[in-house]
Amino acid sequence: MSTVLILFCVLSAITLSTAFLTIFSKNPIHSAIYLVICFFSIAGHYLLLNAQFLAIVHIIVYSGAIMILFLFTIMLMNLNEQREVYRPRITRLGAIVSFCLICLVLITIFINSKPIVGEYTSTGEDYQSIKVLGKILLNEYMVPFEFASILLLVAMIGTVLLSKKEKLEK
Amino acid sequence: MNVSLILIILLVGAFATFLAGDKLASKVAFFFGLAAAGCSIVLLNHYNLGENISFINQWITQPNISFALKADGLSMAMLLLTTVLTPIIIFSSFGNDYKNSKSFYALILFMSFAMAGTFLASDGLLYYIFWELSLIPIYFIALIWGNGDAEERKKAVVKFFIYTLAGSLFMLVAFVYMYQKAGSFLLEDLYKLNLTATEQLWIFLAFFLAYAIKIPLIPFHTWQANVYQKAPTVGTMLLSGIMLKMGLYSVIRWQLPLAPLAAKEYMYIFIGLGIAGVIYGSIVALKQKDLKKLLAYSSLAHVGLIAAGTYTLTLDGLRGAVLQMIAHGFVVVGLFYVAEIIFRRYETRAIAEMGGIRSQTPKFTSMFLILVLASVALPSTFNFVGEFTVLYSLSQINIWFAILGGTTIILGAYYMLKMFQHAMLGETNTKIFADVTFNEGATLVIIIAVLFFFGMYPKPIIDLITPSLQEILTQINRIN
Amino acid sequence: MNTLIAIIGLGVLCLLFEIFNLRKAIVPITIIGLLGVLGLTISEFNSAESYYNNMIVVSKFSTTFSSLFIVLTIFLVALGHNFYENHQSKISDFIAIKVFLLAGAVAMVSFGNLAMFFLGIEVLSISLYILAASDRMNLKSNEAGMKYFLMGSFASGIILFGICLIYGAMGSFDVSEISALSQSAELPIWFPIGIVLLTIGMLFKVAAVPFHFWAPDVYEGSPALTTALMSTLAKVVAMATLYKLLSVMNADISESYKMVVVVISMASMTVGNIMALRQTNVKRMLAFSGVSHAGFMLMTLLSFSTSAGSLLYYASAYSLSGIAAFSVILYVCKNRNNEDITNFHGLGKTNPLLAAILTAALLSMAGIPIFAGFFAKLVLFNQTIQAGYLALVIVAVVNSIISVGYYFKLILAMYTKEPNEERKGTPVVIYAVAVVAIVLNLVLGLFPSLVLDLLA
Amino acid sequence: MDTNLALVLLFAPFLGFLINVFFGKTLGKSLSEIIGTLSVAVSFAVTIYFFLQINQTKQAINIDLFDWIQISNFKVSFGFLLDQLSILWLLFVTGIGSLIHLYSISYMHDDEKMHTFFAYLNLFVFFMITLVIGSNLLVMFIGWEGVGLCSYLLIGFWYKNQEYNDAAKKAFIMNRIGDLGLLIGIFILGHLFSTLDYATLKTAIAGATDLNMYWLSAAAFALFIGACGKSAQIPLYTWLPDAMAGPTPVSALIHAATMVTAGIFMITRLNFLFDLTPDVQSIIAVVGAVTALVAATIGLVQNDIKKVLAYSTVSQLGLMFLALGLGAYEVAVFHVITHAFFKACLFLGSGSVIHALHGEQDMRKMGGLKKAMPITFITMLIASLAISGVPLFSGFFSKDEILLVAFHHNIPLWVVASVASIMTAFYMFRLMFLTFFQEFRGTEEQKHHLHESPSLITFPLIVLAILATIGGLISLPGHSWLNEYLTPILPKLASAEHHLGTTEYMLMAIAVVGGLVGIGLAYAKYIKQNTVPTEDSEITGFSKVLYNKYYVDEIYDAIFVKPINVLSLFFRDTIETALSSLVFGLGKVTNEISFQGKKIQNGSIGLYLLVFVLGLCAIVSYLFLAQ
Amino acid sequence: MNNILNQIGIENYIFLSVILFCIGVFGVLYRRNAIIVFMSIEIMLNAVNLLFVAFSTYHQDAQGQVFVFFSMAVAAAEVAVGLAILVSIFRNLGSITIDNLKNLKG
Repeated sequence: MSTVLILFCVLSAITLSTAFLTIFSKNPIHSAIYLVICFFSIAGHYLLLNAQFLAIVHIIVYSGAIMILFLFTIMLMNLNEQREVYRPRITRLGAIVSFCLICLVLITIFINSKPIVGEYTSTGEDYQSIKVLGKILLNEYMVPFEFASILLLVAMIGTVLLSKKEKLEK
Repeated sequence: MNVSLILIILLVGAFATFLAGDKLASKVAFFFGLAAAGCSIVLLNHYNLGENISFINQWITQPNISFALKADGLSMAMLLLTTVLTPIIIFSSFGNDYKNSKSFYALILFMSFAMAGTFLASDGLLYYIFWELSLIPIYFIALIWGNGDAEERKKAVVKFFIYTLAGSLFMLVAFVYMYQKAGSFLLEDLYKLNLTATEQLWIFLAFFLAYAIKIPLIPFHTWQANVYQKAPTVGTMLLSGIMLKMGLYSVIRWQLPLAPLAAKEYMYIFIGLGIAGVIYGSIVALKQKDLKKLLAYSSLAHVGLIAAGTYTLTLDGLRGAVLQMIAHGFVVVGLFYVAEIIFRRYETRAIAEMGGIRSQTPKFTSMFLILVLASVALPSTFNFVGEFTVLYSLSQINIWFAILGGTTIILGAYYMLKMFQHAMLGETNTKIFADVTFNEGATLVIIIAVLFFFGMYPKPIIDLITPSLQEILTQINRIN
Repeated sequence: MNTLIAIIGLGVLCLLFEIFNLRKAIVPITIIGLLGVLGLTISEFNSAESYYNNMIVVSKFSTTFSSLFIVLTIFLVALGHNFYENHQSKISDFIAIKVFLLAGAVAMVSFGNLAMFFLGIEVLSISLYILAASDRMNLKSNEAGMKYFLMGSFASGIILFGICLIYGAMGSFDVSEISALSQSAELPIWFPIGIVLLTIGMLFKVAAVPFHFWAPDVYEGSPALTTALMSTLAKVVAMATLYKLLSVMNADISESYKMVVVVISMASMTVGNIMALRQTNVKRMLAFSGVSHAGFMLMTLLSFSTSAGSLLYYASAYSLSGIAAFSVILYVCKNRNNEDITNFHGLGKTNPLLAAILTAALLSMAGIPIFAGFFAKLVLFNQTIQAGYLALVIVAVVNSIISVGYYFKLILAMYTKEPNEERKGTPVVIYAVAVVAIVLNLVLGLFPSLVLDLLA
Repeated sequence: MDTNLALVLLFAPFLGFLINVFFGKTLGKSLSEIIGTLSVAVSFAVTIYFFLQINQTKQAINIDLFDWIQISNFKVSFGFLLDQLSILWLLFVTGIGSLIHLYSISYMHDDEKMHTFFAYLNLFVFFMITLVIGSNLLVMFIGWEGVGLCSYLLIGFWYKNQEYNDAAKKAFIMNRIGDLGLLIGIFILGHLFSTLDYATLKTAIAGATDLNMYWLSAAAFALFIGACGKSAQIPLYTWLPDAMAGPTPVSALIHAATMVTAGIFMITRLNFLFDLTPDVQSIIAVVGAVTALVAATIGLVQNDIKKVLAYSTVSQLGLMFLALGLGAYEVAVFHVITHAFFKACLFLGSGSVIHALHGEQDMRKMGGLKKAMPITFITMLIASLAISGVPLFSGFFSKDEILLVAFHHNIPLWVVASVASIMTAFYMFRLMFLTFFQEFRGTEEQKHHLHESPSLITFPLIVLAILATIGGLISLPGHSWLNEYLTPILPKLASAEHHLGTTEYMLMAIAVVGGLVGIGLAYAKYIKQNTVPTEDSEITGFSKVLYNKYYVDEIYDAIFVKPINVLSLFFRDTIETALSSLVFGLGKVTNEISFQGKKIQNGSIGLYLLVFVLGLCAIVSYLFLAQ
Repeated sequence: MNNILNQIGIENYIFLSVILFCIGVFGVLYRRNAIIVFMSIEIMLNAVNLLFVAFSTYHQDAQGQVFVFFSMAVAAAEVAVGLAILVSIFRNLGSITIDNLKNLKG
C-alpha cells in the first residue's frame, strides 16, 4: 500500500465522515463547520491529484464564499437545534432505505462493470497548470465562460428581485 | 364544378350566419341551407350526366394526407340526405326562439358542413377529421340550448362526447396502422392493402367500436336516449336524422371494404348484434314515458336492423341499408318534430300528460299518424322499401335472422301505436292544442311527401346507389 | 450564435432601460427586439454552422426550435405588460430575466459542448426559480420557489453526475467527439450510466412520471405568468433538449432503454390525466395536463431519426394552445387570489371571445381535429406505430379520452354556469396574444406541412 | 284502355278518399257521402265491365306500371293482374262495398266525423282493390297492410274510447304477426324462384325440376301464417271479435265480407304452391276445422249480438280454410262469396237493430223486434237460414260442398265441421229468437222509440238477402258455373268429375238434418222455455269458460303481452341503468382513482424526492442490473 | 511523470464520489431543515466535482477541471438564489423547515 493510497484513504475517510456529520448534526452551525472540513478534505483530494489551482479555487469559492454565505444566513435567522422539528420515523426510514438502495445500486453497477485493465496513460504533458487551464478556459471555453457570467448576472438580478422591497409595497 | 362547393357553401354559411346577428341568423342559415340543397341537386345532375365532380388535392405531405372528396352514388345519396334535411331542420326551428341564435344556427350549418364532409371524404384522415368535427357543434348545441336540468344534461352530453370520441380514437389508430402499410390515407390505396386476417380483425374491431357507439348498436347505446331527450329538438333531429347515418355509412364505405376477411368471418356475430338491438330497442321503447326517449329507442331498433343489413355483405343488404338510412332520416326528423310541436303547446314530453289531442287537431293527428305508420314501415312508404330489402337480405343469410329482425314489424307497431294512442287519442284534452302553423304543417308535409314519393318510386335512389354499392362489394370480395 | 448574442444583448439592454428610467418602453422594445432576433434566427435556417470550437452549433433543429422559443417569449413578454402593472419598479428585472431565460433556452438547443448545455440549463432553471418565487410576499409563491429550487438543484446534481460520467468515458465534452467515440466497441459502462442519469435529470425538467411531483405544486404556487412560462416554454425547451442530447450524442438507444421510455411515457400520460380529473385549480389542472403532454412528447424518443419534425410540431401546437389558454386564465384570474375553476363560471356569457379561445385551446390540447393538437398527436401516433409500439399508442389513445374529461370540465364551467361577477376592462394585449396564439394554432392545424416539413 | 280503366277502378276510391280527407268538412255531409259512395260505385261499374270482358275473352289482363323495388336477383314491378279470380273478388268487394257505403250514409248520419268515416271506407276499398289486383305478392302486400291499417282506423273510429283504441291496436298488431309470416314466405319464394310475380312464379314452380320441398313447405307455411292473421284463424283470431268495436258497417264490410277473406284469396292465388305442399295443406285443414269448432262453441254463449256474428265469421272462415286445406279452392271461394252475402246481411241487420236501439248490443236487452222491424227481421231470417245451411239458400250449397270434400278426405274433419255447422245453426237462431221474438226486454224509453230503419238501411239489406238466397246458383252441384269460371286459375278443376252419388245425397241430408236440429234446439230453448241468458256473474261451469272465450285473451296476455311488458320494464329499469352505470362507472372509477391519487401528492418535498430517488434506482437497476 | 491513478485506481475515486453523492442524496431526503438540505446538495455537487478532477487526471485532460469551474459558478449562483428564496420564506413563515411548506398539494 503506497503512501498515496494511504493518504487517499485517510482523506476519503475524513470526507465521508464529515459529510455524514454534516447531515446528522442537530445544530446547523455544526453542520456548516463539518461541511467546511469536508470541503477542505476534498481540496486535499485535488492536491493529491495534482490540481493545485483548482484546490485553491475550491477553497476560496466553497469555504470562502459559499460557506460564509451559509453561516451568514444561519446566523441571520438565528437557527439552532431547538428549531429543528420532529421528523416522522417513516421519513427517516424512507431516507435511510433509499440511501442504502441508491448506494447499493450504483456501486454494484460500477463493480459489475469491466475493470480498467492496464496502465493509466500518462502523456507527461502539462495539462493542469494555471497557464494551461487559463488558455483552455479563455480560448476553447470562451463562450461558456462568458455564458457563465450571464448565469451569475441572472442570479444577481434574481437575488435582488427576491430581496428588494418594492416602492409600492407597504 | 365539384363537390367541394357544397362544403364551401355550408362553411361560408356558418360564418355568414354568425356575422348576420341574432335577428337574421335563422333566415341566413335557411338560405344557405337551401343553397347547399340546390347546389347538391345540381351536382347530382352533373353526376348523373357522367361528369367528374370529385375533388382531390394534396394537403399534407408528411404524413401523406390529401384533401380528397369523392362523389359516387352512395356519397351523393347521403349528401342529398344531409343537404335536404338541413334546411328542413332549420325551417322547423322557426317557431322557436333561441337566445344567441347566431351561434346556434352557425353551429347547425357547421355541423351540416362536417357531416357532408364525412360523407364525401375519401381520404381516411380527412374523413376522420370531419367525423370528429361534427361532434363539436352538436356538443354545444345540446349543452347550451338543450332542455331539462342543467346538471343532468351536462352529464348526458359529456358522456356522449367522451364516449363517441373514445370510439373514434381507436378508429384513428386503425387508420394510422393502415397508413404504415399503405403510405397513404387514400381510400383506393387502403383498398390495395393485403392485410392478414388478424390485422383485419383488429382493424375491424377498432372501426366497429367507433361505429357501434355512433350508430349506436347495443350495448354501446347508453348515451343515446339521454342525449336525444336533453338536446334541443333541432339537435336531436341532426343527431338522429343525419349523424346516426354517418356511422352506418362508414360501415359500408370504410369498415367492410377495408377489413373484408374479418367482416366475413364474424358477420354472424355482428348481424346478431344488430338484431339484438332491434328486439331490445323495441322492447325498451314499450315502457318509455318520455316521447323523445321512446323515439330514441325506436331509432335504436331501426338502426340495429340497418346495421344488420350492412353486415350481410350482400348487395341487397347494403342497398336496403342505404334506402332505410335515408328513409329513417326523414321519418325520424318528422317524428321528433312532432314531439317538438306538442312540446311547444303542452310544454311536456311525458306521454302520460298528453292524450286527447286528436279531436282538437285532426290535421296534425293525421300527419303524426302517417309518420308513425311510415316508421313502422307500412308498405307504400319509403321505409317499407328499405326494411323489406334489408329483411330480404337477412333471410338470404339465415331465415331466422329475418324472422327475429322481422319482429320489428310487430314490436314496432306495438310501441308506436301505443304511444300514438296515449299521446293523441282518448277524451279531448282539457288543455287547448292550437292547430299547427303553416311552418309546422309545411315541414311535415314535405317530409311525408318525400316518404310517399320514394316509397312508391324508389328507383331514382336505387339507380343512384347501386353502382357504387356494387363497387364496394367488389372490394369486399376481392380476397377470398 | 448570432441569436444568442443578440438575445443577451437585448437582456442587457432591458437592464439599461431601467437605469435610464424608460420603464414604459421596455415591453414594446423587447418585443420589437425579439422580433428582430426572430428574423435573425430564421435567416440562419439554412446555414448550418458551428461556432467557437463547436460550442454552439447552428442547425435546422436549433434554428427552428429557437424560433419557437422566441415566439413564445414574445407572447410571454407581451402578457407581462398587464401582469406587472403593479410591479413597475421591477418590470425591467422580470423582462430581463425572461430574456436571459430565453438565452439559456437557445443555448440548450444549439449547444455543441456539454458545458454549454449545462450552463444553459442552469440559466434557465435559475431564472425559473426566481420567477417562481418572485411574488415575494405570497407564501404560495415562496413555497413554489422553494420546492422548485430544491428539487431542481437536486436534479441538476444528477445531470452533472451524468455529464461527469460521460466525460469519464469519453474524455471530452464535445458532442461530436462523443458521438464519434460512442461508435467504438470498447465503451466503459460509465457512458450509458451517464446518459441515463442525464436523461433522468431532463425527465425531471419535463416533469415526467415519477419525477413530476414538483410540477403541480410549483405551477399552482407560482404567479400565473410564470406558470404560463413553465408550462409552455420551459417544458418545450426541456423536451427539445432531451431529444437533442440523445440524438446528437448518438447514444446507443438500447431496447431496454426504449422500454424505460415507453413505461415512463405511459405512466406520465396516465398519471397526469387521471390526476388532472379532480383538480379544481386551473393552473394545477394544466400542470397535470402538462405531465401527460410530456408523456406524449416522450414518444418521439422512440424513433429518433425521423421524429424531430413531429416533436417540433407537437411542441408548437402544445405551447401555442398553452399560451392562448393562459392568456385567458391571466385575464380571468387577475386580481384574484386563486385560479379556481369557479372563476370561469359564465365566461361564455360575459366574454364569449375569450371563452371561445379557451375552448379552442383546450380542444387543441385534447386533440380534436383541425386544431394543431390533433395533427400533433396524429404524427406522433404514426411514428410510434411505425416504430412498433402499438401498445403505447393505445394507452395514449385511452389517455386522450380521459383528458377530454377535465378539459371539458372547464368548458362546461364556462358555458353552463351562471357568471358570478362582472369583469371589467378589455386588456388589448391579452386579447391580442390570445387571438394570435390560437390563430397560429389553427394555421398549424390547417397547414401542418408548414412545420412538419421543416425538419423532415 | 284497359290500363286506364284499371287505374280508374283502383283510384276512384282513392280519389274519394282524398276528397273526403281534404275537403270533407267544407263539402258538407251529404256531398261527402255521395262522393264516398259514388267512388266505390264507379269501381263497381268498371269491375262489371271487366267481368263481362273476361267472360268473353278469357284473357287475363296484365298491367305493369313501373319498377318498384329492386332486389339483387329480381325486380318487383308495380303491376296489376286482372284475371278471373281477382275480378270475382272485385265484384263482391266493390259490390258489397257500394251497398255498405249506401247503408253507412244513413247509419252514420249523426256522426260528426262522417267525412272521415267515408274517407276511411274509401281508403279501405282502395287498398282492398290493390290487394286483389296486384300482380305480385309485394303489391298485394301493400293492400294487405293497407287494409289492416284501415281496419285499425275504423275499429278505432270512436277514438275517444280507449278500449276501442285498444281493440284497434290489437287488430293491427295481430295482423302484423301474420304479416311477418307473409313476408317470410315472400322472402323464401323470392329466394327460391327469383320472382314474386304470380304468373312467373307459377311457371317457375311448374318448370322447376328439383324443388326444395323443405323450403317450399316453409314458404307455404309462412304464407299460411299470414293468412291466419288476416283471416282470423287460430291462433291469431282473437282480434276479430274485439274488432266489433268499430261501427257496424265496418264490421260488415271489413270484418265479414272482404278483408278477412284476403287470406283465402292469397292461398287460392297461390294454389299451385300449396298443392305441392301436402303437409302444409293438412295443417291448414286442421287449423281451419279447429277454428270452426272453437269459434262456434264460443259463439254459442255470447250475448253481444255483434260478438256472436264475429265468432260466427271466425267459424265460417275456419270452414273455408278447411276447404283450402283439402285442396278444394273453388269450394272455399264459393263459400267466401255466399258468406259475404249472408254475413254482410246479418251484420247490417244487426246494425239496423242496434241503430234502432240507440247503440244497445246486448241481446238480453232485446227481444220482440220482429213487429217493429219487419224488413230487418225478414232479411236477417233469410241470412240466418242461409248460414245454417237450410236447403235452397246459398249457404246450403257452399257449406255442403265443404262438408262433402271433408268427408271425402278425412272423416274426423268432417265430423268436426259438421258439429260446427250444427252449432252455427243453433247460435244463429239463438240470436234470431233472442232478438226478434218474445217480449222486448229493454227500457221503456227504447221501446218507445222502436222503429224500422230508413230505406237507405233496408235497401242494402234486401239486396243482400236476395243475394243470400240465390247466391248458391253460381255453383250448383253437378253444374257449376263458378268452377268453370275459375278453371284458368285452378287447372285441376278441368279434370275433376262432377257427379252426385248416394254418399253425397246422404251427406247432404245429414247436413240439413243437423242444421234443422240446431235450429230446433234453439227454438226449444229460447222460444219454448223462454230462456234468457243469465247475467255475466251468474254464468257457471263450462259455459263460463265458453263465455270467456276459453280465456284465450287472458292466456295470450299472460304468455306474450305481460312478459314483454315486464321485460320492457326490466330492460328499462335494470339493464339500461346497469349499462349506463357501467359507462358512468368507468368514469367514476377513474375519478375515484384521481381522488385517491391526490393524497399521494401531499405537498411534502421529502416524499417527492423519495419517489424521485426510488424512480432513479428502479430505472438504473432495470437497465444495468436486470440484464 | 507518472499518473497518480496508477497508485490509487480510478475505481476508488468513483466509489468515493458515488458514496459522497449518495450521502448528499441521503441528506436531502433525511433532513427537513432547508439550510442543511442546501448543504447536502453542495455535497452532491462536490462529489461530482471530485470525480471530474479524477477523470481529468485519468484522461490527462484539462477540460474536466475547466468544467469544475463552471460547476462552481453554478453552485454559487444556486446558493445565492436559494438563500434569497429561503430568506423570503423565513420572513413570511418564520421557519425554514421544509415540512411546513405543504400548502400546495392535492
